[in-house]
Amino acid sequence: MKTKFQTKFIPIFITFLLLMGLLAFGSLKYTGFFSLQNFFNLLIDNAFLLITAVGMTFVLITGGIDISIGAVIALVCMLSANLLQKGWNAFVVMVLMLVVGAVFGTGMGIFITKFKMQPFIVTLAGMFLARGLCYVVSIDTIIIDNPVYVAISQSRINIGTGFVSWSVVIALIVLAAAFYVLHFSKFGRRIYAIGGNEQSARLMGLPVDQTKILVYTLNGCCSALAGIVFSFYMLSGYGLHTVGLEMDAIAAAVIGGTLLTGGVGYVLGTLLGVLTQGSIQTLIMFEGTLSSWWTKIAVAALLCLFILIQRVFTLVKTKKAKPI
Amino acid sequence: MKDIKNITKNQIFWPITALLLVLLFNLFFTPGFFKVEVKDGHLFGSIIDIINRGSPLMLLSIGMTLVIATGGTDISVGSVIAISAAVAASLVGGEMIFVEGVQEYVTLVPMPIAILATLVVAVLLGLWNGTLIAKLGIQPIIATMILMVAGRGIAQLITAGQIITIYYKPYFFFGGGYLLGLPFAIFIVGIVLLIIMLLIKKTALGLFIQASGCNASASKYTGIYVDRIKLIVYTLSGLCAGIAGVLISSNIKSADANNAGLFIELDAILAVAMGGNSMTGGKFSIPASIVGALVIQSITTTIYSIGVPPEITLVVKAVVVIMICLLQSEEFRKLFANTSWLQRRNTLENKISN
Amino acid sequence: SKPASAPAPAADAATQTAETKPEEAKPEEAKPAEAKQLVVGYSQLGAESEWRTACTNSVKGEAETRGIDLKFSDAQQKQENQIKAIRSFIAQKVDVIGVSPVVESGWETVFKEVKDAGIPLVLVDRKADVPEDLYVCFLGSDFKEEGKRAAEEMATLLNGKGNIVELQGTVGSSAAVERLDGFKEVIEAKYPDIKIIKSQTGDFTRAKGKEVMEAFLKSDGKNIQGLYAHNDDMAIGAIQAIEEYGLKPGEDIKIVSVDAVKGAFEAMIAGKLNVTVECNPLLGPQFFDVCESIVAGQPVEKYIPSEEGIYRQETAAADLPSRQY
Amino acid sequence: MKGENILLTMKNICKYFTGVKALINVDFTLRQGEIHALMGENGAGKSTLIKVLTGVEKLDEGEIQLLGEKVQPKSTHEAQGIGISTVYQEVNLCSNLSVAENIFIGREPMKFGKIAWKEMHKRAKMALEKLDVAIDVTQTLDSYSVAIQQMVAIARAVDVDAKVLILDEPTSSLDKKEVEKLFSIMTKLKKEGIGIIFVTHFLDQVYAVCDRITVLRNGEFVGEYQTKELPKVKLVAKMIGKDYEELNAAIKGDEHKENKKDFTQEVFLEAKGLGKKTEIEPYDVTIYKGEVLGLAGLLGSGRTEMARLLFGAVKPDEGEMYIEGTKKNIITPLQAIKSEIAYCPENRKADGIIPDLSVRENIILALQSKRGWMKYIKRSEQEKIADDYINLLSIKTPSAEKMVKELSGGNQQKVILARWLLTQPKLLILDEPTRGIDIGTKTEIQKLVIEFANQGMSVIFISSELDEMLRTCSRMVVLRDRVKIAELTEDELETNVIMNTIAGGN
Ligand SMILES: Nc1ncnc2c1ncn2[C@@H]1O[C@H](COP(=O)(O)OP(=O)(O)OP(=O)(O)O)[C@@H](O)[C@H]1O
Ligand SMILES: Nc1ncnc2c1ncn2[C@@H]1O[C@H](COP(=O)(O)OP(=O)(O)OP(=O)(O)O)[C@@H](O)[C@H]1O
Ligand SMILES: [Mg+2]
Ligand SMILES: [Mg+2]
Repeated sequence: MKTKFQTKFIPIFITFLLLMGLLAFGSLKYTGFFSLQNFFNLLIDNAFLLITAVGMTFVLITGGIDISIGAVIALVCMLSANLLQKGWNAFVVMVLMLVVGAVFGTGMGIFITKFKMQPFIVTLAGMFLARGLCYVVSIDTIIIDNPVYVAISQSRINIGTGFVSWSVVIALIVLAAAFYVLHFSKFGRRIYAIGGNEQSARLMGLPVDQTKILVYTLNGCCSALAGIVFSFYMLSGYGLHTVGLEMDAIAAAVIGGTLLTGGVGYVLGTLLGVLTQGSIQTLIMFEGTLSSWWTKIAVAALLCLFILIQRVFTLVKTKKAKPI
Repeated sequence: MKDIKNITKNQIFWPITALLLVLLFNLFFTPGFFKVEVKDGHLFGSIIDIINRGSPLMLLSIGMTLVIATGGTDISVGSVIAISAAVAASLVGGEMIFVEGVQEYVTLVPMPIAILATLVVAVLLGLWNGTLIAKLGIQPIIATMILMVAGRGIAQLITAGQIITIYYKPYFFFGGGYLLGLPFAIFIVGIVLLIIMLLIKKTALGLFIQASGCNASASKYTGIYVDRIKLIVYTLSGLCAGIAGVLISSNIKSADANNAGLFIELDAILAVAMGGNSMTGGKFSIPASIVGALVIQSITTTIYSIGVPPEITLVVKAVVVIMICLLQSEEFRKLFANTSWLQRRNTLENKISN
Repeated sequence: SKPASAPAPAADAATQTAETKPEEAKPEEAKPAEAKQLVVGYSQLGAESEWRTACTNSVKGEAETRGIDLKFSDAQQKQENQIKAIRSFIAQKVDVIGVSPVVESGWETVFKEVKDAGIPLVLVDRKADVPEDLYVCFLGSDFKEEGKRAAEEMATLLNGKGNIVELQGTVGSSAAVERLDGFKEVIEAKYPDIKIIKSQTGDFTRAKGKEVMEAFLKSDGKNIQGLYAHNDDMAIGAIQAIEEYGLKPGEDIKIVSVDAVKGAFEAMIAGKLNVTVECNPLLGPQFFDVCESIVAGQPVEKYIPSEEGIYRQETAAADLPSRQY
Repeated sequence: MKGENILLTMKNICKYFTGVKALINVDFTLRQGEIHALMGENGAGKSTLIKVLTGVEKLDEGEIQLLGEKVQPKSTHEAQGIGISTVYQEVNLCSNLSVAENIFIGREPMKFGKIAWKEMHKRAKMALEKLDVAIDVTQTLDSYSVAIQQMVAIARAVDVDAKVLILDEPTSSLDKKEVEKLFSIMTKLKKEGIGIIFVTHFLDQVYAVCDRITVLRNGEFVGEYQTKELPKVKLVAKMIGKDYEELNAAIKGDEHKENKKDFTQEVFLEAKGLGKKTEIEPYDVTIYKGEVLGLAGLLGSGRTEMARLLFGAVKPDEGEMYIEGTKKNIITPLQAIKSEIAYCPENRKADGIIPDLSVRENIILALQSKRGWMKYIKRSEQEKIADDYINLLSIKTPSAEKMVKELSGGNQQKVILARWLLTQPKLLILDEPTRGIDIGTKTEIQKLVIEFANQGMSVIFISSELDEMLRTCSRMVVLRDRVKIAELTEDELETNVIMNTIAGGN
């Protein structure tokens, strides 16, 4: 058991250590960085990213990809804002949004499996469509002033000297559920099998198409949930929300040890990936002197450094290192 | 009968069909779309615009096809365009100079050197990607994402966040000039295409790329250095993006670090997919990707020409993309052919041909 | 008529502030009591255009000349990032927070946090849709007003009659939405003979501006008498398209745009652009004036308009040398 | 033939691929409690029949009945649902999952709504122990050799409650001991009333366990026979379709001891202390020009690893290598190829074929990289080479342009052999080269190997079939637990000596 832990989870363990190193560096360098609230902020600010990255991890493990998530989140914000303005009940809207996300995901899943179209293209079209629909709803921003949303958005859950938001709770529940599904349910193991070798999975008698569609459905739900959480965060719907978020989600999953070729991935790793990206951002904000371009370069350089160190350590520690 | 079947089997058949369909649509719904006239000694019209505008995308799709054939992707091309445009513009010179009240065209450094330097930079960027991917084994999407994010920052750094306007007239020829009545850009595309096609068809490079993308492990056993192949394709992709950057900056006579090539990587990948290439690597066809790029550009130009309101532009694009991809999906076509005479004919034909 | 302050190069400003530790505060002007250095957090929305860069440079340069410890954060066009930045300013306990919001809505929660932390907040350049008590004041320009002014200029150029095409900014951005609204409002109310025949987004970029204009020209060609571009960059792109089409920009097609960047002046000197409506990015001096007033406990106006003009072809050559961006 | 006994019937099955009639009006009947061999040359249509039966391929015409009811499974999932469990020809498992999961995926034991991992590991261990395989079932599958993977696939299929069990060449890389274990399990299942379809190219195995034989030739149904009533020679005649006399010679050849004895004492390659941690202990080996050297050992004894080190497919930690007297540093396959070494790997699916490339391209690939990418072999030359080798190895394909993944398993193997023969190496390393190849071609290949050796080429031959090794080898190296333990010279080459050495008894 022990040897197994060592080889399989070394990349994740290294990622964890590196993240700690990053946080320690920030704490030493910047006043106010080392505080409970600052750590909670990391969760509060990235709750939606965590939720959608978890969904993305599922898709990536099957060997697929979904680049529509940013647009779907924007669409969910836009639609909920629109409906809430028309006086719909907040909870009805939330449920409806989950349905919209699920339908969107299922649709893409069907195109991918039944018509054997490439995930990248289908979800790219999905991205255009979702973004486009945002503008069809309105090209302007719509404010959410529904009391339920506002209340959820502003309520704080005090923990020790700090506080977290409801979004964090939701995100952590999603994470726990995903962990359970991936490691303790038949469905979860099927996902890994399909990612490992789709043809073999088919020949082993697994319902491949059905599983894949379901994964895209789940991912759609996650995006919708992330969209709802994002509407709490922003209290507005806007067609340009979360542009390029899919890249952050993919990066988070990959930093956490997920292979884009499929078959390998861990949601806990994804959590680490999200926190890593959040920490890099926070570090740069605390630095507080960077111009726009140096910000970009610094983000990329830190990311690159992180991945390189992770890579080198993994190569040293495990003989058969998988690509990051 | 059999000939028709063979034609539809050809990879480039469906992209060309898609292109023809888009053009056919314009024939009916866009007045004057096919009008080509001669102005200032060169051809002029919407079709020429498509070729001209589509040139950078066609270039990118050449490099991207090779990258995708090895089973990777390169999402940094947009940033490479921004960097090379910035380098070229800052070397060619961004100042309006008046000598005795008359505007002079001067460069900071001689233009050939400026362009050479730009391309060298682009090649180095491609090599950087290739090294991360081939030598260090980092996943392509994440490796190129590093350059995608940093690249735009670097480009802004070069231009100090300004849009550098170019005033040196000879430079405008690349992206805006005409040769034999046709946009010069298309000749550049042609030359690059020719060179790469020669590389691929007249050497074993094409075979090695396909083998590496198809089964890397088996390729290693046959003595192919898969990592070198990867290094080469990412470098070529960087080079193509660099040339595209020159074309774009030359065409709009400026370098805009923020917006040059923004999101163009998506179009480039889309072009490759529209060309019917597999995204997981293996067999590929560059001409098909080029047709794919033309399809995308035609859609864009059509949307502008027929006056689609900007709010629904994206929805229209999504629907068209999906329709074209469905057209290419054999499973989808079967859905229609099913139970009908077509299927019966197919089985019959099979029997006969056996 | 412009506020006369020369912003230093951005890079210098950046390194200098990094080295300036709180304890080695400047020997100081007429600050009361202990020389406590003013710490200001500023959340810029991004660097999407020259205009924005000029704005950033102005803020940074001014901070340096005044010896203010500026915590600057660039949000790369993402509201999430701005919210994060504001939270980090709270954590760093700055004296004043300045924000140029990327969108108008969705700020209530975080602004409340700022208020709870007792930090005054100033909106710069762009508005936010929040109750007035959440911020101290708004400093900036009025996009709608710019649209209206552009419409009046266009009407004068066309003598109240003609077909115009429009190059919109990025769909959904407040600058695009309001410049569109203001323009339309005036045209529809006052000039029934002017028609907007085509309108498409050019994403505020030269390349797109050119590409869209090309398509407009192919489909409507000689029918176009005027062009309204939501910023100078798109206008410059469109000018190239018009020239390539064989018409004379500024004569055959009258062009009005917004921003007044250097490039626009060059185009006006060459006679290719008719009018540009200024949208002033040099907000640094005004911003820090406000900050210092707030910290000193002096009352400030809720809305402080930035000073803006209209520039026409005739005076362009004279104005160019004094342009800073 | 009593009606109630009949488990499965397939009638008038037809399957067409473009350019190939894979099955033409094939009939097949399986009874309860029988082991039914499906025989035929490479490309005869055996695997296709199985794929049609289990819903992997859609059948074009014909009818399938299971227990008298018409069935038409559209996927393996459905086939399993109606009680058909299959081991397909290539190893079709997920290498990223653990061994236990590969056995249980889709039917994991559950407890309190969770997968009961402990229970699963226990049961997986038991399932494998039945086959005498004792391995750590929590390790991922890719840490084991092909043979072990094949055993895992068998364990999975056998463990499922099925009415019909299909085994498509399960024994191709197993050695005698494993095969016997498998047979005892098959016999046990047969007694339980399960019908088993068994595909193999080993005639002995057919006669050891099968009750009936159905023969296919070129996609056509030749006939169904009782094993007892069909002598070997006749069976081969049915498969090949040649007449009796000609065949006698072929079978004789098969049984004849052809090993090659005469070779010079000139050394081609010498390895000194070559080794790599965790893969194989340092070993010395000398290979003479013109000899056929066999590597013998049990599953996982390190034969493959030894070969991979010689070929530079893995980088050695220590040791030196001399080729024709000069020290060579071979750490990549290309360096080996340039030093005139060729290696035909054992796992043809993972390391052999490039599935989407044509037969022609697959054949010339190694020669091309030997020549370098600049010196592209002319298209006409490629076509000629491809046609030559298609004839030489009688590869069954409608044209050289067919994608190699569309060939039958045995024919894919021939393509890879062709690829390496084409490079005209001085040392040819063959790792299970005859896996899945029918007997006719197998003797051809053995002859070919010996012929090349006579012309001065050295050969390293690895096979799980001891007879085959005895027939071809002039010397043997024996490995156990990744350590080289002995070298046997020609006079020691006898089955019992080898078996003793392998097993460790002296
Ligand atoms: N997907 C496919 N496309 C085209 N042809 C195919 C395909 N699959 C199999 N074939 C052809 O069908 C024929 C029968 O192949 P099959 O795999 O059934 O042979 P087999 O009897 O199993 O041979 P082997 O003993 O070599 O495994 C072969 O000629 C093969 O080329
Ligand atoms: N029974 C086993 N227990 C643990 N590991 C094994 C076992 N069998 C094989 N392996 C692993 O498989 C690897 C491959 O062994 P290798 O392929 O060299 O053996 P081989 O002699 O060629 O046997 P095979 O007939 O299976 O090909 C070994 O390095 C070993 O790690
Ligand atoms: Mg077979
Ligand atoms: Mg082996």
